[in-house]
Amino acid sequence: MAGKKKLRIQDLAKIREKTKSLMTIREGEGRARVTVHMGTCGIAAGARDIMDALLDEISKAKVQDIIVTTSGCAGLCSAEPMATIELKNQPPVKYGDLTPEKIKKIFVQHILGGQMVTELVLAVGSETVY
Amino acid sequence: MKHYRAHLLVCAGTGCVSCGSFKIKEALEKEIKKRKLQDEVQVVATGCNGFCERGPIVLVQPDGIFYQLLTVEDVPLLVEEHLLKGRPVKKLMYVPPDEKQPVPKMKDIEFFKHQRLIVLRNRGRIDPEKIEEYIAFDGYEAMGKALAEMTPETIIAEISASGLRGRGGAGFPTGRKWAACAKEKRTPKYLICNGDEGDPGAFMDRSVLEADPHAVLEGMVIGAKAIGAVKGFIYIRHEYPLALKRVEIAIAQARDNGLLGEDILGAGFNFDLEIVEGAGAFVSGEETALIASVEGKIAMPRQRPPFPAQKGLWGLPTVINNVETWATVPNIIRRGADWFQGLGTESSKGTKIFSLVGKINNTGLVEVPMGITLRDVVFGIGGGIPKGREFKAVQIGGPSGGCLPAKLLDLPIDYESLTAAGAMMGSGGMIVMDDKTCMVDIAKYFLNFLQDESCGKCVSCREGTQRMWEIVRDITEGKGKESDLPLLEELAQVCKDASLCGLGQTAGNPILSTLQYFRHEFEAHILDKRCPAGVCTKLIRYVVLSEKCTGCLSCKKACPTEAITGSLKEVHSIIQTKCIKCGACQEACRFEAIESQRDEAIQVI
Amino acid sequence: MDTDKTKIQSLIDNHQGLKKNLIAILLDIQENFNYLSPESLRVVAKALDMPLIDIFGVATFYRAFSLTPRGKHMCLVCMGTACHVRGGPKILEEIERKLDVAPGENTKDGQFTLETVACLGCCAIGPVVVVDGEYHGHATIRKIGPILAKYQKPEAS
Amino acid sequence: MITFRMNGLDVKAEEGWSVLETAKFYGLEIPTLCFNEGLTPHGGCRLCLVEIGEGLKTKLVSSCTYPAEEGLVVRTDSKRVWAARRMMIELMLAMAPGSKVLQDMASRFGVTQVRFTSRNKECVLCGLCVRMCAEQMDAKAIGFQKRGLNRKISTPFDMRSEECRLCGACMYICPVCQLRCQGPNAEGVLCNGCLTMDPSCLDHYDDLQCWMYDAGRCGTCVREKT
Repeated sequence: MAGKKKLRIQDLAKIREKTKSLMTIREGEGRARVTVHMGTCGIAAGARDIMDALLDEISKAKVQDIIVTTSGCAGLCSAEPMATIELKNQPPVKYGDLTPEKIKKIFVQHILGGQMVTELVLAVGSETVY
Repeated sequence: MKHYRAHLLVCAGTGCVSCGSFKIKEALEKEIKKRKLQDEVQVVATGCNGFCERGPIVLVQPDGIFYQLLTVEDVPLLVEEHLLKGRPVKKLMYVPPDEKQPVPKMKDIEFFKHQRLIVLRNRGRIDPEKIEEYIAFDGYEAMGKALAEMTPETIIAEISASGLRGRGGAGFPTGRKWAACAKEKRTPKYLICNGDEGDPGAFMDRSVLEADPHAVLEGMVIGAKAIGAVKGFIYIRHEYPLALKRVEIAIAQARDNGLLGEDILGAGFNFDLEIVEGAGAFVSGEETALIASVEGKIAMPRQRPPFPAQKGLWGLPTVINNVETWATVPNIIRRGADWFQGLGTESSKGTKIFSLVGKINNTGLVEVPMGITLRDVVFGIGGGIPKGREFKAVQIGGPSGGCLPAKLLDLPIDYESLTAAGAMMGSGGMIVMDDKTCMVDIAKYFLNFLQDESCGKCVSCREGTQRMWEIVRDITEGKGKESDLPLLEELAQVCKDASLCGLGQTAGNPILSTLQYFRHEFEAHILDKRCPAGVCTKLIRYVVLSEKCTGCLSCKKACPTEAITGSLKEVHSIIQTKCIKCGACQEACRFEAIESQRDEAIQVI
Repeated sequence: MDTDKTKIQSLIDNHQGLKKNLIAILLDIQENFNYLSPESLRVVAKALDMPLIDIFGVATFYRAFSLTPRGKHMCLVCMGTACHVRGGPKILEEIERKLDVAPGENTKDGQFTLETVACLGCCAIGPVVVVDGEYHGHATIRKIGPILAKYQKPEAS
Repeated sequence: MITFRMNGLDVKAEEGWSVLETAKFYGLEIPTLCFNEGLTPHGGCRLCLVEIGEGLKTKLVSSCTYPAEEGLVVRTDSKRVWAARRMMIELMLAMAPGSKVLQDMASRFGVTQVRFTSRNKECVLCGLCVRMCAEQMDAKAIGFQKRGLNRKISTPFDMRSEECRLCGACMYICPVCQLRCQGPNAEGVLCNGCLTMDPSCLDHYDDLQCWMYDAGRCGTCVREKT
């Protein structure tokens, strides 16, 4: 660490900007919450790939106040892999039969853009995570 | 820094570390790697969470799920179920006493619900060994503001306006202390952070230093600018190795980043810090004694005036504040005096940290607004007394404080109310006692502590505490006389009046308050020769309750002196002449069949 | 011994040989040698150019220092208020009985030193016994035997 | 010049004077034990206590270490001061009943009982010898050790000190060694052979009313010895 560049006052704000979004997760808050269903059925149907694709997109887009969690089997094994998107102050939206491509589209259009990808939606506002 | 979908916040305060939280962290990391989740899940060691009773603790964010009393064996299950399959593990969650359903989320647990975190705002949230994480949560913002936009006068005005009072015990207005030192012409000036937390049963400072060391550093830089100090010392007792280590790391990181040393943040201000390790003496907590200790001498208090603000370290102007006070400062500068003013009561502003310990369900560290009642703390946050026993007293303020009885449970917690009731805010130790605690024994305990910790300079304190201890010891051994109580009161009063420093001046409090509220217990010991709580060994006798005894032999096996007779499935009995009253039988009995009999007088030969 | 003297001198040098660092120097000597020998105090006095009696005063004032060698295992019993109300004194008595030693003393075989401490700040797990830095929380009279036995074991060769 | 009030009188003190020095200058007697003019004040024996402040917020301080301050209000012989002083004498007598200085002091302040078991340590830890050795003899052979109950004055390791020149100054200044009271017999620690003063005025007033300060030798206010 020795010989490191000394910080200036304006640098503090920059560090804060950069790290704060990474840390919001510690407070359980964020603009969107994505739940990837990871029951045995979900994993078998490829939920891991969905998760990887999603995390990949998130870091590429450099928007980091998005919370990604997992849940157990949602009871609709035939539609796995599934994911639920909850935007702040909006009812949860459930997507089914996902592929990495589909989740990318959902990410761009729904999570970032705020527009539901209607053709992929399974249900709206039905259930919560717990 | 990387984006992780889940953060596992492992509590690494001393309480949890003592219960093996580092082993839990290791196991978690290993298991996560095994499950190939290392790129998705981050394991973070944080400072003390506060809920020490339930350690080791892991908080899973963003879900907010609170896992407690973990063992290494629980880890694979936790990782597989929660992190892989997304199913929170019920059996590792907190279940409130007298209830069956677990409370999964931290924010719903009674212990956390009623707290107001200001000084402890980063506890259990950041890794105290990473400066970036402190900065992420607005860290060093107040310092930047103070250095770039404020003058020493405006800083002092802000602190004065906030109404902040010293959190070390006496409650002296911080702004006034700073102003007095700023006024002094002589240089160099010094700052000291008093982290010699000697009160037994209190660990607020330790926790702040461990959980958020940068907050203390930031507060001190702001203070340095206010009074024009060039150098500061953080005094930490050597019994706190973890706190020492964390502060050392914090100072090094701050220096590396230009937040300490020369030309801080490019604002042209110089200030540096040094750690001083205490060597174990309660009296070092007194400010003049602490100064002597920093100078490498015997921690012996001296007469004030002159006050340290005028003549402190090496005879130069010095400001000494407690850890909690320093950690409060950045919050005030960042959020403004008005905001701080809005918290607490008329004369006591802000929040205070208490360590809630003893006979209480939720042992731990709590931060609450001033003015909250004792009842809210003990029963609301603390969850009441274990095993449904009766509340007897709460001891506040450490050896300088007093014991308050049940009838004062609705007393608001602020500096004046506590002092009026015969206790003291002190540094914030709160020890809860139930009906199995003997108040005479507690008085003896504190006097023993004080007579050992007295530096020995003043006759009143050295001899006074010793004589009081001797008298109370005799009372607990059944050798008390009626004339003892007025003599104790006289001694306590003189010790308070005549001693030089805070230690002696408050040494009478524990005895005066117990005499005031629990005189009947002293009288029972003196007149009836019995200990109503069943604690004082010389005044009790262990007996087997025949209706409860199942004849299981456990007590017989536990007895070191073969004082218990009886065979299997036969009611046991204790041969009193052989009994050494060690209490092993009572501990061994699963049926509560052994009582320390206390209703009948014991003849002392 | 000369090697000891060199070591002590290097500890003093670590603290720039400053008088104000006396306590820190003594803490380091205590940690390295397990006690403060008369010889070490004389070396410190000479190096810091201080009267021996002043150093002696500091060395006997603070609890962290011991002027006699300590035993192989350090057994610390917390006497904090929280531990006290939860039965700490009974734990201490049991250890005194088991080891036949009073607080502040070494056992006859030199295996253990028994010390009490005012508070370790981990009140939630009281009563607490610490042996060689290892914490044993929620101590009971019956747990004492097994805890001590763990350290009493003859050295495995 | 600093002006303050002492026992109702306006007094003037030089910068740097203590309250005790000012009192001495004005001929007001304040008892001392650990104080000696040639040595730095210690403030340990707590006999020279005086009450400072006004109204409800008064406190006791040792006058030997308390600096004369502008506007200070001092009472040297209030009821509270006397109560504390008497207790100090009682506590110290239980430590060193052989000291004539202390026995005389007990008689003077009407201490008629010692309610504590005698420790008879032959030392009240006033530290006069320590300061004498260090400040006047420049030897630093003896000093305070340990704390609390175990506090004592000795040489390092309790052995003959290389610094000690056997000058005897420590014994000369010791309030226990210098004169032995012949009074106390085996039964008790208190002599009271010279009991002279038990001022009856303190029962009625908050401050001692006597200006003689001479152990009540005038006899007017002294009660019958009980």
